[in-house]
Amino acid sequence: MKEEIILAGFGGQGIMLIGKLLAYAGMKEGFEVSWMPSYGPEMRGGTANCIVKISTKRIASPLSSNPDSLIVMNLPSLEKFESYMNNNGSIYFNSSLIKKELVRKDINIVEVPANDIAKDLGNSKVANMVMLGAYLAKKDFISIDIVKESLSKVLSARRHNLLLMNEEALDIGASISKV
Amino acid sequence: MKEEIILAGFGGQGIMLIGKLLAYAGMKEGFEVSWMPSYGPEMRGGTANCIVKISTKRIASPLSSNPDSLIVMNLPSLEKFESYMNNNGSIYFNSSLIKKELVRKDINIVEVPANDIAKDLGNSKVANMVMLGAYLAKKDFISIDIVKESLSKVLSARRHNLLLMNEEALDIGASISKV
Amino acid sequence: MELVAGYPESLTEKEFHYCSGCTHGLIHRLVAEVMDELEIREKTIGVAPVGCSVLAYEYFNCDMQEAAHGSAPAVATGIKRAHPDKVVFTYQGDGDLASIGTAEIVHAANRGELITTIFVNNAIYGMTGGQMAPTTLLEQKTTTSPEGRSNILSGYPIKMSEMLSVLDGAVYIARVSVHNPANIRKAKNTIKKAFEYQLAGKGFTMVEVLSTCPINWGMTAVDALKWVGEEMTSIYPLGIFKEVE
Amino acid sequence: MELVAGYPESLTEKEFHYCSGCTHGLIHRLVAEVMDELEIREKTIGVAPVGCSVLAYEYFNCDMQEAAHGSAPAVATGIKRAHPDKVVFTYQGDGDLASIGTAEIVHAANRGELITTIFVNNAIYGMTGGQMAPTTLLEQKTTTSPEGRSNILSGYPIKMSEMLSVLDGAVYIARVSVHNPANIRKAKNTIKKAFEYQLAGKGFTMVEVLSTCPINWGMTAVDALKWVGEEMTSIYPLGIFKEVE
Amino acid sequence: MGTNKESKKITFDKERCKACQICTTVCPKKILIMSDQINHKGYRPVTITDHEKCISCGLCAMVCPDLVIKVYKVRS
Amino acid sequence: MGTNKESKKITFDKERCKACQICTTVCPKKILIMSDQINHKGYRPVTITDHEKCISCGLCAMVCPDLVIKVYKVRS
Amino acid sequence: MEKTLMKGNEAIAEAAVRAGCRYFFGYPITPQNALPEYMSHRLPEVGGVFLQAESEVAAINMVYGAAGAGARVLTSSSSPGISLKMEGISYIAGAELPCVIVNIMRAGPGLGGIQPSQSDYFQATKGGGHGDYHMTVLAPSSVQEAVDLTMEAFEIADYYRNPVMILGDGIIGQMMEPVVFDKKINPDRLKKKEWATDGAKNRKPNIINSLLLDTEKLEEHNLKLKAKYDEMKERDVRVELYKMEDAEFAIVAYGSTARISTNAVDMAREKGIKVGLIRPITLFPFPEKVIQSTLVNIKAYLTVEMSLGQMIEDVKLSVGGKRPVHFYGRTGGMIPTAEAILEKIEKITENDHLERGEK
Amino acid sequence: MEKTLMKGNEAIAEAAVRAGCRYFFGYPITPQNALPEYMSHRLPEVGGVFLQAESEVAAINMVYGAAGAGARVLTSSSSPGISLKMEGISYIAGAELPCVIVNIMRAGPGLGGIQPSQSDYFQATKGGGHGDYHMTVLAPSSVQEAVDLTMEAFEIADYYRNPVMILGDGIIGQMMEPVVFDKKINPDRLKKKEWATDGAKNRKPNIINSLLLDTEKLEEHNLKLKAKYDEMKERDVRVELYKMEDAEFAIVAYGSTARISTNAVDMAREKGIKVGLIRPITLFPFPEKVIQSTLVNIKAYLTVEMSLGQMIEDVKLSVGGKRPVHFYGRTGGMIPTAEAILEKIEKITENDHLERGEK
Ligand SMILES: Cc1ncc(C[n+]2csc(CCOP(=O)(O)OP(=O)(O)O)c2C)c(N)n1
Ligand SMILES: Cc1ncc(C[n+]2csc(CCOP(=O)(O)OP(=O)(O)O)c2C)c(N)n1
Ligand code: SF4
Ligand code: SF4
Ligand code: SF4
Ligand code: SF4
Ligand code: SF4
Ligand code: SF4
Ligand SMILES: [Mg+2]
Ligand SMILES: [Mg+2]
Repeated sequence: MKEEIILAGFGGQGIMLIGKLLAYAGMKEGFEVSWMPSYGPEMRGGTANCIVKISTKRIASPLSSNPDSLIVMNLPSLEKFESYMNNNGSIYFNSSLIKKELVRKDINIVEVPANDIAKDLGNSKVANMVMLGAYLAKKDFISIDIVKESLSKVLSARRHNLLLMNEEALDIGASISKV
Repeated sequence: MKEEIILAGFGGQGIMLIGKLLAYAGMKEGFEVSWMPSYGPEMRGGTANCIVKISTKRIASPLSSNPDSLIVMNLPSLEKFESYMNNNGSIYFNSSLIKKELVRKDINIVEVPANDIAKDLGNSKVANMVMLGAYLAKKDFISIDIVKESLSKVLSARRHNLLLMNEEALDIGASISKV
Repeated sequence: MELVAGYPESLTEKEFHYCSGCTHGLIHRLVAEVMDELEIREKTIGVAPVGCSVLAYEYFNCDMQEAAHGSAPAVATGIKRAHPDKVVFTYQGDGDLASIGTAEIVHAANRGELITTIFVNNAIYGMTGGQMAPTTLLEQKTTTSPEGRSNILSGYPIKMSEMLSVLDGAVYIARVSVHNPANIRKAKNTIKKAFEYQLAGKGFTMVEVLSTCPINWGMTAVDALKWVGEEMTSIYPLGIFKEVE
Repeated sequence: MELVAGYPESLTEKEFHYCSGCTHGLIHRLVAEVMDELEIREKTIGVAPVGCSVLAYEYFNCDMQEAAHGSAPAVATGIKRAHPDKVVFTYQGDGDLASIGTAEIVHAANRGELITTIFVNNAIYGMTGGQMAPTTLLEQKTTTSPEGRSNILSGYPIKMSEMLSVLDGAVYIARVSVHNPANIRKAKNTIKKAFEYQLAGKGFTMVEVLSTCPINWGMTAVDALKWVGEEMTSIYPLGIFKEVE
Repeated sequence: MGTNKESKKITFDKERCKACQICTTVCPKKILIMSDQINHKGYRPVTITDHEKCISCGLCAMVCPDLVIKVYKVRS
Repeated sequence: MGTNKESKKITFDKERCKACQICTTVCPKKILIMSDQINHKGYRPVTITDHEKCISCGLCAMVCPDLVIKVYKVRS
Repeated sequence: MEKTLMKGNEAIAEAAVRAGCRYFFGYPITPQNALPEYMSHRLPEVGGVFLQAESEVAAINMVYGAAGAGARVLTSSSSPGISLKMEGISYIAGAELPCVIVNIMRAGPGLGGIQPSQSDYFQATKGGGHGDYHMTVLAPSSVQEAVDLTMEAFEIADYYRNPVMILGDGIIGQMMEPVVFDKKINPDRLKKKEWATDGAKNRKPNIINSLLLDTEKLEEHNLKLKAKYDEMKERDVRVELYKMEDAEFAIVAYGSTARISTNAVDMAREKGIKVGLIRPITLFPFPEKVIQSTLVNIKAYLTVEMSLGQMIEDVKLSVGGKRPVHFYGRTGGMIPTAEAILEKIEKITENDHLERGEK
Repeated sequence: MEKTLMKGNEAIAEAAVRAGCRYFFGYPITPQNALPEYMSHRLPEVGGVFLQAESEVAAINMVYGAAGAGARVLTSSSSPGISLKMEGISYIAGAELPCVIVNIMRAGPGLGGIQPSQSDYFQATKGGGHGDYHMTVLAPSSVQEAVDLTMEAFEIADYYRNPVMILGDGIIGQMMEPVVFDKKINPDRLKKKEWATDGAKNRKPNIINSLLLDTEKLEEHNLKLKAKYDEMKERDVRVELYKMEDAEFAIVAYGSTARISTNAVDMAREKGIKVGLIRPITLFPFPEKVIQSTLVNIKAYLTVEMSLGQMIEDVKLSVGGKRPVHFYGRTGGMIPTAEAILEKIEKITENDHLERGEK
C-alpha cells in the first residue's frame, strides 16, 4: 500500500493540521508515514500546503512525485495542484468556496461543501475536518476511530474544548462522501 | 654580489631604521634589495630585528638563510643570532652595551662603542648610525654618500633636524672600523 | 474634485505582502509621502533590512539596497560616504536594529552619519514567525518566550531611542506611533523633520515607530492597534528624545 | 614587620609583558587585590579580551577564558549561565568593548547578566599599534587619524558608561581613573563594589577605568598619567553613573 | 475607475484590501462595512453602504495600511 | 631577599622594573632614583638612595604598574 | 519504545536534551526556528537554560563560554547565520572545545532564499573559518537518523574536544516522521571535564585559549589538532550503501538528496540498470576508502547535490581519476526529482555502453 | 619610472589609489595595519574617504553599500577578521557587486598567532561563506606583483561584478621591496555603472539585492553566477612557470612560499636534480589545465604550503591521480626553509628512482 496526499488551502483553514492528523493516524495504523509542509513567507494570508505519504514500505522521499489524492480547500490551490494529479487519483474539493468547474475529467471528484457544513455546526474552523472526513470515508486503510483518537495528540491543548465538534465534523464529512 | 645582513637590538634603538636605510641605499646603487622585519608584540620593549638582502640577482626569499653580516646592538640579540652566522661572515657589535666575550671565534668581529660615541655626539639616539657607518666602511658595494643622500628619504620629516648629526655619526662609525 | 487621500509617487504600484492590518504598509506610505513633499525621490537611496520589510526595495519608488540582517546602517554609511549629496535612509525592524544590528546603529549614530533611520518597533521578530525581540514587553508571550518574557532570563525591553540619544552624533531622535489618526499625523511630521535635518547636514536622525504584528501577537488588527496605544506606549513613551538645531 | 604593599595571591608570578608605565598592570593588581579581599579567587572565572591584555589569562591566578575580539561579554554569559554560583568578570579594552563588542556589551547589560566588566579605556587601540578607537579624543593623533580625530569623519568620543546606564539590566556603572594614588584608591573601592553587587545577584556591573598607553600616545609614562588627569577626565568625567541598591 | 472619480468621493481598490477592518473603526459616519464576495487574496474587502453620507474626511484612507482607499472632495 | 625583609622597609624586584619612573614622582621623600646598571629587560631599574628616610607610606608600590616594590612597616 | 511524530527541527532539539545538553544559545532564522522554539519550553523543564542571543556571533561565543565551562551545549542556525559563526567556530576548534552546531541549510548566496539547499558543504567540511581546522560533519537523511546522530554528536564532541556539525536542510528540518528515543543521558553522570573553567578550587587555574604567540608552540598545537582529524578519518567514517552489492553504477549523495536518490535507484533497477547509492553519513571525515573499495565494480559515479557541485570534489579525490564522476545538481531551493536523476543515469549508462562498444 | 622602497601593505594601498579606488572601510588587525594606516592619510589627499569601521562585519557591509552605489572600494584584514566577513562576502557575490578584499593571512585557528600563514586557502577559494559563490583570488609573491595585481583586481571586479580577493601573508605585507607604479586611473573617467544606486533621476529605480524568494528565479541567478565563474576559468587563469622546460619534478607553491621554493629549485638544480616550479597566481580560477599540460614530463609533484595541506587538493584534482602529489607544509607561523624543501625533493626523487629500479 502506498498513498500520497496533497492537502492545500488558504493559510488559516487548518490544512497543515489535518495533514498532521492524517500522518499521525497512519503511524498509529502501523504504516510508514511522512509529512512535509510548504514553508515560507507565502504562508501568511496566502496558500499553504503539505504532502502526506503513507506506505507499507520505507518512504524514500517525503516530496510529492505523483499524488493519489488532493484535498483542496480554496480556488488558487486547486488551480495550482489540479494538473499534478495522476490519472487514477481523486480530488476532494471544498465546494463552498470553489465554484469553478474542474478541468480534469479523467479523475474522480468528491464535492464537499465543507464551510457550509462547518457553519451549520457552529464553527467554520472545523471545515478542514469535514474535508478529512470525506476523504477517510473513501479509504479503508485508516479507520476514522483511530483518527478521532489521534485528535487529542495533534490538537494543541487550548483547542481540546473543540474535540467533540471536530469529531462531529469528521463524521458528517464521511457521511457525505459515502453518498 | 649577494649580501645578507641581520640587524638586531632593543626596540627603540633604531635598528629597523638603519635596515631600511641600507636597503634604500642598495636600491639607489642599482641592486635588488629586500627588507624583512620581525613583527609582533615582542617589539615593545623587547628585541627587534630585520633582515636586509642586497644582490645583483633577483632575490628569491626575503628571509634569512645564512647571513653574511650581523649588526647587533644589545646582548639578547647577540645571543640569539650569533650562532646563525656563516663562517666567513662578520659581526658588528655595540661594545657600549655588550660586555660579554663572543662565542664564535671563526668569524671576524668589529667592536663599535656606539652608545659612547653617540653620547659624545650629544644624542644616544644616533648610536644606530654609528653602527651602520662601521659596517659600511668595511663594504665597498654601497658608498656612504649614497647612504647620506638616502637619509632624508628614510627619516620621517620631523626628524630632519637631526640629519647632520646622523651623517656625523655615520662618518665616525666608519672611521672607527677602518682602523 | 480635489484629492484628499491619494497614492504617493514615491511608492511603486506593487501590492504589499504584509499580513492583514500590519502597519508596515502604513509606515511605508508615510515615508513615501514625506519623500514626495520634500521632492527628494530622485536623489534618495533607501536601505531595506532583513525582516518582514525586506521587500521594501520593491515598494519604495527610489533607488534601494537590501542589506544583510542588522547591517543597514553600515550599508547606508557606505552609500552616503560615496554620495554625500544624496539622501539616504534605512528602514529597519526591532530585531534588525536593536538586536543583531546594535553595533551598527550605535556607531552610525555616534559618527553622526548623515542618514535617517526609520525604526519600526513591533516588539517581536515578525518575519521568522514571532520570536522574542529585545523590545518584547515583560510577560509578553512569543514563540521563544512561551511563558512570557522574564527579566531574569532575558532582561528588559530595550529603549533604543533613549540609549542612542546619549550619543553626540545623534541630532534628532524621536518615538512615534501609528495606532490612530492623530498619532499618524504626528508620525508623518516627525519623519519629515528627520529628513529635513539630514538635508540640513546636521547629523544622525532616527524615528522609532511603534508598529503592529497582529499575526504574531495573535490579535485582530484593530485590537493590535489598541494594544499599541495602551501597552506599548506605556513602556515606550512617545516623544522627541533629542533635538539639536 | 607588617606588609604595607605586597603581591596579591590572585596574580600569578608571571611578569607583565606591558610597555613601561602602562597602567594595565596596575589595574590587574587592583582587580586581584579585590579578589583576595573578597576571597573569591577559587570561584572566579575571568574572561580576557583581544587587546594588549589578551595575556591576562596568564596573569590572573584564577580560571580564565580568552574570548574572541569583542565577545568577552558573550563568553562570560555562557560561563555564568552554566555556573550561576560562580563569579564571572570580563577585562576589556576600549576597542574590544566600545567598538567591535558594542552589541555584546549592550545586551549583556540589558539582560542584567550577573557579571562584572572591567572596561580599560585608554582611548586607543594599543595592541595593534595605536589606531583610533571610538573613545579617541577629538584632535587626538593616532596612526589612523594622522591629522587628529575629526568629528566630521569619525564622530565623537563614545561615552559607554553613560550609554549603558540607560539600560534597565545595569545596576552599577562607574568611571574611575588610576592617574594618582587618590584615584587608585577610589578605583579599587569601586571595583570591589561592583563585585559585591554581582555576589548579591543584583545585575550587570561595569567599572570603566581610564588608563594610559604611553607608547602609542608618544609620551613618557609620567606625562601619560598627567594627560589622563587633565585631558581624558575632562571628556570622560569620573563618577558613579548608576547604582541600583 | 477613471470616470468614477468624477462622481464618487471615495474609491476602493478592492483587490488590495485585506479586510483588516481598521478603516471601519475610524469612519465617523460608520458607512464602511465588509462586503461578502471574496477577492483574489481570499479576503472580503471593505465597501461603503451609503456614498452620500461620506464627508470625505479621509480618515479611512489615512489608517489603511494597504492603500486601498482614495478620497476626493467636491469643490464648492 | 628572605633575610632582607627583616631589615628593609622596602624591597625591589629589580628584574621586573621597567624604569617608567612613576614611583619616583610620588615618593614624598624623593628617595627613589634610577640606577645605572641595566636589567635583563634592558631598563635601568629604580633604586633607593637612603633607606632610613623611607616612611613606608607605600605610595611607590601603589602606583607601580609592574609590582616591583614591596613595602613593610616596622611595628612599634 | 513509543513512536512519536516529530519535525526534524524539534526531534534534533529533543535528542540534544536526551544527550544531556542543558544549554542552548541561538538566534532565529528560517528554516530552523522550530528547534530553538522547542528548546525555549523544553530546557526549563529539565533545569537547563535557553537563551536567545543578540546575534549569531554572540550565540557562538556564548557556546564557547559554556563549553569552556564544561557544559554540553548546542547552537543552531541556517546558512547566513552560520557564516557569521565562522570566526567563533575557528576559535572553538582552536581552543579545543566540544559543542554541537546545527546548520539547516537554505539557498544562497547572500540572503538567497529560505528553501532547502546543500550549498554549504565546502564551508562545513573544508573549514569556512580561518586556519587549519576541521569538525566532524554529520548529515542525517531522516528524522530518526537526525535524532541518533545528534545524540552521538555530543559524544564525539566530548571525545575529541572538537565541535561537531549536524548538516541538514529545509526538508530534514521541516518534515515530520515517526521517531523513537531510546537513550537518555543524565548530564550529572557524565565524566567530569578536568580542563573546564569551573573555579580553581584545590587545583591550578584552567585556561581556555587559542592564542599561541610562539610559532613553534602554535605549530605543535596545529599538529596536535591534525592528529585528531587523522584519528577521525581512521575511526569515525560512516556511510550507508544501498543496493551496491551488484551495482555497476553508483550515485553518491547525502541527506535529503540521498533519500530522493533511493527512488531513482529503485526506478533504474526496474528498468534493469544496476545502480546503487553511496550515502556518506559523515561528510568529514569523508568515506574515501569506502568509495575506493567500490572501484572494482563501478564503471561511473554520479554525484547528486542541491548545489553547483561541492561534494563532487571529495568524490573525485576519492576516485582519484580512475573512473568518470558525473554531476547532477539543482540550486536556489529547487529540489532534484527522482525522474531527473534517473534520466541522468540513463544517459551515463548509454554513453558508457557506446564507449565500450567503440573499443 | 622611479623606483621606491615600500612595504607590501603600503604598496597595495597606493596601488588601489592609483586604480581609482577612493573608499576604504576596514578594521585594524595585525599584520596588515600599515595598509589602512597608509589609506588614512593618502585617501584624503585625493578626495577619497578612509573610514575605520566599528568591526569587520560593519566594514564589509559598508563596502557593500559603497560598491552598490557605484564606487571602487577596498577593504583589508587578516584571517580572523576575514572570517567575520564571510556573510558579507556571500552577500556581495550574491548581489553581484565589484570590490576588492585583501587578506594578509596569519596563523590560525582561532586567535592563533600573528606570524605568516597560508591556511585560509580553502576559505578564499572554495567559499568560506554560505552558498555557491566564488571570487577571483590573486596571490602575489612580491611587492611589485602585489601592486600590479591590486590594480588589475579592480578591473576584474568591475568586469564580472564580483568581489576579488588579494591573498597575501605576513611576509608579503610586511616586507619592503623596490616598486614602480606605472599606471594611474582617474575614477571619474571610468565607465558609469548603470546599475548603481546613485539616485533614480530620469530612470527607473535601481535595486541592489541578493534575495530571490522564487526558487526558479534563484536557481537562474545561481546559474548566471556559475556562468561567470566558468568564464573566469576560461579567460583569467594566471600562473608562472620557473625552470619547468626540462623539469622532471615540479614544486607547486604560491605567494611567499613560492618565492622560497625558487631557492629550493636552484639548489636542487645545482645538485643536478631537474626540478621546476609551478606558481599559481590565480588560486581561483586554479591553473588546472596548465598543470595537466605538465603531466607529460613531470614524474611527481610537491605542493609546498604554510598550512596542513589545502591547495594540494586542487593540485590533486588537476593531476587526476596520474602522478603522485607530495606535500610539505609548515604551520603556526613557521616558515618553510629552502633547505627543508630541497631535502623533501631529494627524498621524492630517490624513491622515484627506486620504484623505477624495481620495475
Ligand atoms: C544573519 C541572519 N540571521 C537571522 C536571519 C533570520 N531573520 C530574518 S528576519 C529576522 C528578524 C525580523 O524581525 P524584525 O527585525 O523585528 O523585523 P520584523 O519582521 O518584525 O518587521 C531574522 C532573525 C537572517 N536572515 N540573517
Ligand atoms: C576579529 C578581530 N579583529 C581585529 C583584531 C586585531 N586586534 C587585536 S587587539 C585589537 C584592539 C585592541 O585595542 P583595545 O581593545 O582598546 O585594547 P588595548 O590594546 O588598547 O588595551 C584589535 C583590533 C583581532 N584580533 N580580531
Ligand atoms: S508577520 Fe507581523 S510584521 Fe510581518 S507582515 Fe505579518 S503582521 Fe506584519
Ligand atoms: S601598547 Fe599601550 S596599552 Fe599596550 S601595553 Fe603598551 S602601553 Fe600598554
Ligand atoms: S472619508 Fe471619512 S466619512 Fe468617508 S468613508 Fe472615509 S472615513 Fe468615512
Ligand atoms: S483598512 Fe484598508 S485593508 Fe483594512 S479593511 Fe479597510 S480598506 Fe481594507
Ligand atoms: S614607601 Fe613611601 S617613602 Fe618609602 S620609598 Fe616608597 S614612596 Fe618613598
Ligand atoms: S613604578 Fe615600578 S616599574 Fe616604574 S620605575 Fe618604579 S618600580 Fe620601576
Ligand atoms: Mg519586529
Ligand atoms: Mg585601548
